[in-house]
Amino acid sequence: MDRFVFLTFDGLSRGAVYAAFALALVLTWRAARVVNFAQGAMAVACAYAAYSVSAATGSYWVGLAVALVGGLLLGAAVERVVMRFVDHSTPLNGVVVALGLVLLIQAVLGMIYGNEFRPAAPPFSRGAFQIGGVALLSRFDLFVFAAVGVVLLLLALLFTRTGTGLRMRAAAFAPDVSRLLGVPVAGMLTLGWALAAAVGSLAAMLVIPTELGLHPTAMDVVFVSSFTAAVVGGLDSALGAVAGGLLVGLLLSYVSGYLGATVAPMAVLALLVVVLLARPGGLFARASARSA
Amino acid sequence: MTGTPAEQPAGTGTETLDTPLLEIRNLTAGYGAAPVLHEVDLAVPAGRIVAVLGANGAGKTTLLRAVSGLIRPSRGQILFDGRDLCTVRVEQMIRRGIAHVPEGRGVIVELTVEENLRLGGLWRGRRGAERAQLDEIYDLFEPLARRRRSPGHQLSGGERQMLALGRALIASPRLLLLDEPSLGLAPRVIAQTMELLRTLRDRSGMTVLLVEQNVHGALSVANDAVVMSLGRIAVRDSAARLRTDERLRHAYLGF
Amino acid sequence: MSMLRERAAATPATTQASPGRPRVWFRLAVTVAAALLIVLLTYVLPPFRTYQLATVGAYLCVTAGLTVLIGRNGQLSLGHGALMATGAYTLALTQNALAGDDFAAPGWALAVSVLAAVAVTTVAGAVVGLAAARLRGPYLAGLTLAVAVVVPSVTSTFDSVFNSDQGLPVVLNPPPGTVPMERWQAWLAWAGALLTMLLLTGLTGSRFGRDMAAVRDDETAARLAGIDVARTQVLAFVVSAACAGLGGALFALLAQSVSPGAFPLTLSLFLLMAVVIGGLGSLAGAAWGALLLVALPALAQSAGERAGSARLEGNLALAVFGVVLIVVMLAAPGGIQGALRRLGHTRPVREVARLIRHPKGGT
Amino acid sequence: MTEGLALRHISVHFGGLTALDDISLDVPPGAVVGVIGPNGAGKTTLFNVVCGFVRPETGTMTLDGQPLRPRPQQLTRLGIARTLQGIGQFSGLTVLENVMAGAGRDARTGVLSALFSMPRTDRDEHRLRDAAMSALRTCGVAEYAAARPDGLPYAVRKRVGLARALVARPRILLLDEPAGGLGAQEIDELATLISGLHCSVLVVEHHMDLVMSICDRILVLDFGKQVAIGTPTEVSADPAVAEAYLGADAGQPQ
Repeated sequence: MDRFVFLTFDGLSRGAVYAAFALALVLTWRAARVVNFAQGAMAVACAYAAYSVSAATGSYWVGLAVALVGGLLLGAAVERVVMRFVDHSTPLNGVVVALGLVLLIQAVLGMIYGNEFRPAAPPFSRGAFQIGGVALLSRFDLFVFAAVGVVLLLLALLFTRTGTGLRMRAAAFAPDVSRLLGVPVAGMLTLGWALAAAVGSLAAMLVIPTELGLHPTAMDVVFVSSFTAAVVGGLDSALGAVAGGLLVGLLLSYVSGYLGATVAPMAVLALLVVVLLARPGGLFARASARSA
Repeated sequence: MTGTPAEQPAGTGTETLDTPLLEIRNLTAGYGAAPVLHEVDLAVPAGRIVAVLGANGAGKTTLLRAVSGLIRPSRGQILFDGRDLCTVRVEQMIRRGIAHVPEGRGVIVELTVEENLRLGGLWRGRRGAERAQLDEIYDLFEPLARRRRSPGHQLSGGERQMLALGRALIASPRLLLLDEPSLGLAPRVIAQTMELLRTLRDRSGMTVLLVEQNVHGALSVANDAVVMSLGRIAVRDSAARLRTDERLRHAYLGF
Repeated sequence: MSMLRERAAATPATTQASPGRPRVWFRLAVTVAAALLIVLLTYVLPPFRTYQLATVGAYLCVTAGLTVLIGRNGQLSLGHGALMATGAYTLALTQNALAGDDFAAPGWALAVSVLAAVAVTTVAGAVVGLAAARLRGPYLAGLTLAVAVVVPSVTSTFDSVFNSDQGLPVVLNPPPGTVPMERWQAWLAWAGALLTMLLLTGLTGSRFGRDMAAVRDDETAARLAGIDVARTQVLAFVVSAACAGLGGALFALLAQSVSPGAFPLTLSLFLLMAVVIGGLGSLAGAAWGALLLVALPALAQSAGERAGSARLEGNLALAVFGVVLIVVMLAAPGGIQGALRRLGHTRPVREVARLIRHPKGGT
Repeated sequence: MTEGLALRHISVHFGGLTALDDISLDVPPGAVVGVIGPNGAGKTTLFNVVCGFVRPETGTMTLDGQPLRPRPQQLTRLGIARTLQGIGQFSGLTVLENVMAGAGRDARTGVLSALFSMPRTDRDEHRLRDAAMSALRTCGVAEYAAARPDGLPYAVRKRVGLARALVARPRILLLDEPAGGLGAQEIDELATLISGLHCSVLVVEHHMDLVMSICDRILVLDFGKQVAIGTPTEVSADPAVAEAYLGADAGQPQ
């Protein structure tokens, strides 16, 4: 029972990170109808920059800020320089270009930092509080929950309370109509990519200290889990991404805890297969709301 | 085959005094290599409603899309207030005073009624349309006021029509481009819509380019009308005269 | 305006207007010529180059199948590395089972285990393909991606069979005589590659190839033309899986071992890159892609060595792959083969794409 | 037993919208039947019902007296072929291959035969090619056989679509706005072409001249309801038709 409680909290903490990363995928998908397969690599690049700055300044928080700002800039740059020029008449093209970015970014990181794991220290202790002899949560877990919660709140406010959020949603749903109403659709697209990449960077900053450390491919497996989370939730649904993230986090935690860590990727695959075969558009996919 | 070329310029009923608000000269436009519009000339004087009639595929929608910049003409000129529109980006049109209610109304069904309306005024300021403007629209279209929090996909066809019109009106445009507002609406609602257009023209001097399939609805409110056929303007005349014109019936029904 | 008046005068067009597929004997002749060339090369090239040549052949099996799947049928797979692993492990297990204790497998064991590898991978491909036929775009990409990363997990979980990260040995004995190992490997690999090419040209030149392209271009129109969309998609997946299984088996024979480390996610990405750069949907493009897969890393490695940087060495190839992939996708979607074919008459691709998106011309 | 295609009491709703309301229609062998009506009248929905893209909530369909529950990819096997309103062509294939793609049911050999390039597959290909060429010739676009459809004039592409439907040798041909985007003369030529076909035709079209000149019977829809049905003369004399097209307060023009 103790073990189950521990695994549950551990799963929720991982799941929160997957949720954030899945949310970033959903943001890009909703803005641009592209699944950004390069999001993991982009996030790792920002994390490297963050830890370099942290090492130089001695402050984790300056590094975290660098990761977030770097994410914004990198996301905007990727959209402006590359993605904008992709012919999106078939979804294949965007995926292929994103995979090219993965190769490029990982290679550049390897050239600069080397292909070995570098330690990445968490800002808070990862030792769990004990309550009644049961290990529940570490300070770092609390930090993860807080950070993801703040991001969710800020995004919710942005999209429901501000004019910019309204413009972004309108541009994503109906680009031509939005242009007729004066919305700078291209700019909203860039903004969407920038925000998504920043959220992705944050997720990387939250997950990398709990793994082996910094490595150019450190986010590959996280990407697969988060992508699964986003798909399980239905790529269009932000709430679905959060629910999917927590679900995948719990699943991985239980499977690793009871069956062994090596089984985990198979569990993710199984979940993906079951969900996609039952509902090819994801669990939270809304029946097509558009009608003439 | 259909109709005869007009012997006289548009607006033969009541003479135009100065330069028209919208002037289209020798416009050829289309998608890809194949033009849909061929050498179209059209003048829309300020403060008037001009109906664009014609069977499906005649090029009516393409004409509106060319005016608002959604497609670029391969030849010809579009002048608004004497200034060239062809170099203006679509996003800028609403700032110039041109509002386009597209085919199928363009209600963003994922957004609520109020969000759609706010979007209509968003180009002016940070949060979109002001409270007072929204209330004005809700006064005009009472059913919308009751549904301000409903997402667009829950609205009926008539409500969507109101929302699309209201969203365009929030921008207080000088030129309103309307694409088949009567499509799928009951006759009573069509009549109300036409009545509203008449009021807008008479009270605030709004100019309307009205694409319609519902000929008699459109002619009941328009000053002038053109009938398009196969991408050209086949007939142009005053609305009053066209109402009883044999050529009109032929353009639609072929007999 | 009317083109139809011309029609009255136009003579009935000749059937030679259609490209169709080259006749069988022609393709056989090309295959034999290619085989002779390969044999000749194996006698001329030094052992290391011969080994590289063998690697090109093994890659060609996979890229040929993959380009049919992606380019012809429009289904994206990031999981072909896993399918290769399936073929490789099946080969190793079958051969080790047939070999007995002294690792002296009988001569026919090789043929049996290669066939087993292809058969097992074909079945695996059918399973994935049945699921894939229900999925589109990013959902399909995601599913196959999850397949690609599951390999190490499977080998570790069932380590009594697959022996975890260490993997399994694969014994390959050249026929007695004077044939050195590399030459024998090159022969085997190219026998597989040429057979694959021969069969695939037959398939893509038939109505099945046409059906695949039709499904890719417009599913609704394809259904109305009487084409069974799902069956066509599963067929494409099965065929390309069989090719990947053969390629994987040949890889095991070249490396004389199998381990999960040989089939990382990047392998699947490389394969994708190879078919994109070679030219999607074209079997000749698949050959260019296979060549690139061997040549680019080698070039990048020697460049890295010259620069004297260990960090550069492995990563330069990746970076070049990535940049080339992006540039090809943006600038020359036809890839190498498309560029070769287009020499002379250019097509405004973007214009065409816009037309496809707005098929309905009028109001 | 009713010969040809028969629809009885077909109704379809989308959400609260009535797309088709109790529609019955016969397409006897050899007849050309037109379906007309203003935008949103339900014409395309009617086609989608016949093709199996939309399942009607009520009503039955029969083909030569046999119950018809179509699935799109089996239509050609039932002897029904349809052209698409847009272009719906396979841009990666040549014009000839586009048409050959519609002739699949003439093929007699399977995958293995194709893989091993058996002579039987070659004979199949020849048969399909000949059928496709003859369909292209019927439609007057044989000289474009080797071209890709993308660069061709719209009128040619429409005809290639028609050839792809014809190559399946349908007994019933559904034409979805065949005149859309065509010029006056091209429409005249299309009328001649359609009149010369040896099959029943069900045609949805906006262009009245074409409909009036080729159809034996015409069904007029508005808001999913049958407004009128009859010969072109009967339909054109029906005041309800003018009202559907010209608006509610349409008086009879003198």
